[in-house]
Amino acid sequence: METKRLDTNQIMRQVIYALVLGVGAQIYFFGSSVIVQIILASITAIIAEAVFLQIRGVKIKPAIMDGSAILTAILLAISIPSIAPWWVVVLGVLFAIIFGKQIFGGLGNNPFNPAMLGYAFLLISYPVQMTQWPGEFISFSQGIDVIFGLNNVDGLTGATRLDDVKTQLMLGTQIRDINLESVSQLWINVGFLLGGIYLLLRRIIFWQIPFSLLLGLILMSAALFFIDPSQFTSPYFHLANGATMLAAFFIATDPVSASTTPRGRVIYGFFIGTLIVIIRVFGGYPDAVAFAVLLMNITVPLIDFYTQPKVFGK
Amino acid sequence: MFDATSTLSLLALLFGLGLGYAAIRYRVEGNPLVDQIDAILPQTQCGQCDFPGCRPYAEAIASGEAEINQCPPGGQEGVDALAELLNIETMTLNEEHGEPEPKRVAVVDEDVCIGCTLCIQACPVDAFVGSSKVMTTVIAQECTGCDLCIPVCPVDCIEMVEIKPTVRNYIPDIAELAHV
Amino acid sequence: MSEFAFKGGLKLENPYPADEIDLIRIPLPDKVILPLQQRIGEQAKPIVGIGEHVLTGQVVATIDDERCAPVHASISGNVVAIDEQVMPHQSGLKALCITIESDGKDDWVDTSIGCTEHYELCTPETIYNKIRVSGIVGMGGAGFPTHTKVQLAEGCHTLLVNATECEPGITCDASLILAYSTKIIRGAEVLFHISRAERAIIAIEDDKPEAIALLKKYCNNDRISIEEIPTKYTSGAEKILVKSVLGIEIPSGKFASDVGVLCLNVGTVVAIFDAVVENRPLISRAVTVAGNAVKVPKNFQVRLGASYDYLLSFTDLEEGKHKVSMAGMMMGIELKGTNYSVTKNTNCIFVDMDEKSAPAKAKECIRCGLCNTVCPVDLLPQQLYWYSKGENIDKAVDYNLLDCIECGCCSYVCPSRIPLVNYYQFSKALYRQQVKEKEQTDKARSRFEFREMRLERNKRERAEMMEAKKKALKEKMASDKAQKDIIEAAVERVSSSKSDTEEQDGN
Amino acid sequence: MNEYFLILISTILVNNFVLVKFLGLCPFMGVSKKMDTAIGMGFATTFVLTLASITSYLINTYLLVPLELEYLRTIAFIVTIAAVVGFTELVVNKTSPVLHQSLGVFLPLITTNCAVLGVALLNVGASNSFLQSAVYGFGAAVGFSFVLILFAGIRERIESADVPVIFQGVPIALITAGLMSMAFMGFVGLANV
Repeated sequence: METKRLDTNQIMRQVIYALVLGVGAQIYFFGSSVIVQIILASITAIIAEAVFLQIRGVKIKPAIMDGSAILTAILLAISIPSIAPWWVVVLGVLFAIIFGKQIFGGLGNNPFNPAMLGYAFLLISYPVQMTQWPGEFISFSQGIDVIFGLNNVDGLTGATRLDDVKTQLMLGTQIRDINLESVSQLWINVGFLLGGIYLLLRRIIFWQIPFSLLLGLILMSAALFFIDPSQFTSPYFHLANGATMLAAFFIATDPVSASTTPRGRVIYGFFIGTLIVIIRVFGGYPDAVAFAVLLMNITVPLIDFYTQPKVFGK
Repeated sequence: MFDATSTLSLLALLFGLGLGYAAIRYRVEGNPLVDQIDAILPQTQCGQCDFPGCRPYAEAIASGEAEINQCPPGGQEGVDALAELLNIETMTLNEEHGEPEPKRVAVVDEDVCIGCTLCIQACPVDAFVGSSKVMTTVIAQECTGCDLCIPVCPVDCIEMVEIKPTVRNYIPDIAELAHV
Repeated sequence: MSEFAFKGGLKLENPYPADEIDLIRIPLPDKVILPLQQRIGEQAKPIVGIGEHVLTGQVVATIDDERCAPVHASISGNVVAIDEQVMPHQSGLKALCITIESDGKDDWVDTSIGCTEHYELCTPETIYNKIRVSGIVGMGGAGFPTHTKVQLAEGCHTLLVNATECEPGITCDASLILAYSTKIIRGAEVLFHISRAERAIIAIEDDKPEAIALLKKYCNNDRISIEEIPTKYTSGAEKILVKSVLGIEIPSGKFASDVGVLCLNVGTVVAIFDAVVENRPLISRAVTVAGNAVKVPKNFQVRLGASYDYLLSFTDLEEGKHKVSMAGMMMGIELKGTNYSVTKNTNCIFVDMDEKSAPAKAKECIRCGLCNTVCPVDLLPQQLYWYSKGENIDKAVDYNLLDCIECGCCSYVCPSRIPLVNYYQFSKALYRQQVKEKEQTDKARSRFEFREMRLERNKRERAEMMEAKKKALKEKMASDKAQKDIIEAAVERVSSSKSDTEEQDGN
Repeated sequence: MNEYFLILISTILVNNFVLVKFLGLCPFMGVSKKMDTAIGMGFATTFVLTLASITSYLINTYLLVPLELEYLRTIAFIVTIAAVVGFTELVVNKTSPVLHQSLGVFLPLITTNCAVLGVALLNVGASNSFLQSAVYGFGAAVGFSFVLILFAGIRERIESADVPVIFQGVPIALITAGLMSMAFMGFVGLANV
């Protein structure tokens, strides 16, 4: 039980450190342009927060030093395609920081996950830019060119595996004829999984949300797979593709917008897991994590209220 | 045209009959609103609202004869609570009726009191004890601090004393705890 | 080892391990200041005047309220002042106190009258009263009057002696055991006599082998057992202790006495022994002085009303700016300075170096939920904080605000370093005020309505009376008229008959 | 069976009347300050909507169409809805005066809740059968109540949040509603009915 008393800033920093492996995998497969996105996002986040707080007349320094804005920025930057134009990430971060966080009063007051709000906003507004991932490894200079639109670099882009599978299924292709393997997606997910395990061991996040999220995801996809393997992809596919592990360990576990009761966390995680599968399979947006998380964010006050632990003596 | 008018009239007639029956079947006695308004009012019975007591004021609000901002002892919070109950825009406390003051109780200077019993008649909550020509005193727990006894006293022996905070009823200040 | 554990809580190393936890008796203070306001009830009324000479153990203030205890002089000497003094309370407010200046003799009142060792011959009622007039309150820190507690638990089955320290860093209970282990055993026997308890359990943390050994050595009563419990913070809280020793969960809003347990602190048991057997009222207590500014933490047996300064003069303090708090590192109340006196519920004085313990600036709550994992009563501290901060007291009460035992575990683990317990104290105080105001307005309303009814009735009665009078008058007038009519008629008849006869006569 | 299930999914989630079709915003903003009131309003609206869609179906099919009076549809429906709401109000007032009080003006305002008339008209437009109309009305109402209650939960939480002064009250509530609406975009394509 003896825990070292981390403070809020240290917690934020630890989460950022834990992202290193996953981001490393992204760089390995898609090139270092993700770093450019992260830097862009972080700078935007700090400026946005500083300006907002300045207008409100609140002290700027402690709010920025807590690292939460940078964490939001990083989570958003690694979720969007690494070759998205610069204004995409800037707009997304602005939306996340202003409408997702500061307008509710800053850290701790926001009912929605800011990063996922930014992501959903971008996905709805710019579906084309948001679904074109690099098809292959691109060099740093190429990345700069694409992000800032200095040169037209065609032929670099490709759809993600989730999009790809969805499109082919829509065209009537059978599952067995589609190439489901994606080495890059697999390793990125492994990277985030390891980072998540680190956070669990450091007791920075609780086990309930990641565990129940993955459980919900596996159960839902297994049920569908069991009904018709020719129409639905396997649980393994859902685990190894998209932002599954990032969602389970880094996004759904954002304590501010998640449920806080022990039982509530299980329910919250489980439904995010099932919603991810449902939206991926049946919905219009294959990158379902953001919507699944936001939808469950809405239900948090209700879950919290009805899952209060039994108080001593009651 | 005849079809249209007759059809609609028929419809209206049918619904009207149904509602008329329901109105009798689900009749509610009395006006629960007055009780709810009265529950919010502070029960000082001071009459600063221009009504002889809290319940008359509640009745006046319920029937729309009075505004909700005429009760100084209830303070702005009281006005807000009434606005919420009645689902109307809140308003600021009407200064004409007085300003909110900290809670006080009446204390009789027992050496000066001549036992005229005028205060006993003025007190809306019977907080004075005494009879004619003997000294009168106040039951402090019953006094609502309405000031009504002050003007009637011929020898000015009643004083309103503010209730001071003690260790027992102390409320810590959370503004001090607030961060950043 | 106890078989029942409790959830939550904190395993904390004692940050100030004492080499020796012996109870040090210090010389009499020159002056004592005795506050008249106690934990419950109204303020006591002084029965001595300024300049009056009092003896040690003499009653100096009484109170009509049966639930409350009187105040005793803790030294002999002259009363020099009866005035308002600052209380050791977070508010910094003043309350009435009696100040006595010592004559250095410590002359006692007559202590020969009472039950003495033959307390078994006294009725339980006599002993309850003895406990009351001896001014005994709970010595663990809560200060609830002991005679009331004992009386409430009259039919209890178990006596639980709480020998666990309130908080890590405090060792005054252990020092009491080392000094007075026989008194504790015999005090428990006194309690056997006045309650129906069949057994007594002395619950003590397993990190105090010396104290345990001593208790075992002197305990030759097979109805008394000594139970070691794991050293884990909040185990000393009454509700938690009852749960971890007996496995009984005291329902919310109830007390140990409601489940047939009488739970008393060791200090209280010693005080009961002193009062009943030795006829000495409660005039001193054990106080721990610890904190990072104290070179060697010590325990003192000190007269009530002695000043903090006097107590601190027996310890070595580091030079520099100090931060003083009453009670320990978890539940301590920060005080401004050392200008306070020891009261019946002062179990510890913590002196920290100001710069070393400057609290980190609180940040926003990120709802991490660490607090609900350590809460021993399974609350959701982050929700309570959220609603307390917004002064949404109804909601906080919905989230069981009133079950909070203010142990401070949540504040301790909070990564945003929010003084959570202070927020709960605030909303509890606000809630109490709201309840009181509600009661008052309800009473005022009914009194007003009664008055209206009475005035109405008076008016009606007067009206009825007037009506009745009027009616009576009318009836009278009517009957008068009828009579008049009859007379007139008669007169007429007479006159007419007269005229008739006249006519006849005329004929 | 499957068809009714799809209607329910569609009306509750995918084409939620409040968050996707933006109908019935007035009570959505008005009675979402407290959870209890929201739940009460949810039940009242569910009752009215279901009953209104059934009665308006009956009136349309057995009165207006045979008499070729379809052009009177709107006014006839409004009369129907007004009657149903009036009835509901009487019942609520009798059974729960407190709820009646806290719903305040919003209870009679269900009459002009565009969601109610919308459901009735959309039913006709989609030429739904009797049972389909009933399920459609019920689903729409459940969807309305569902988001109303969730929204009330969030608003109760935001009430204690440190929202900048100019955004306090209705502005932040509207922003939250907008963000909720964005989250509901996630259901796009789930079921198209």
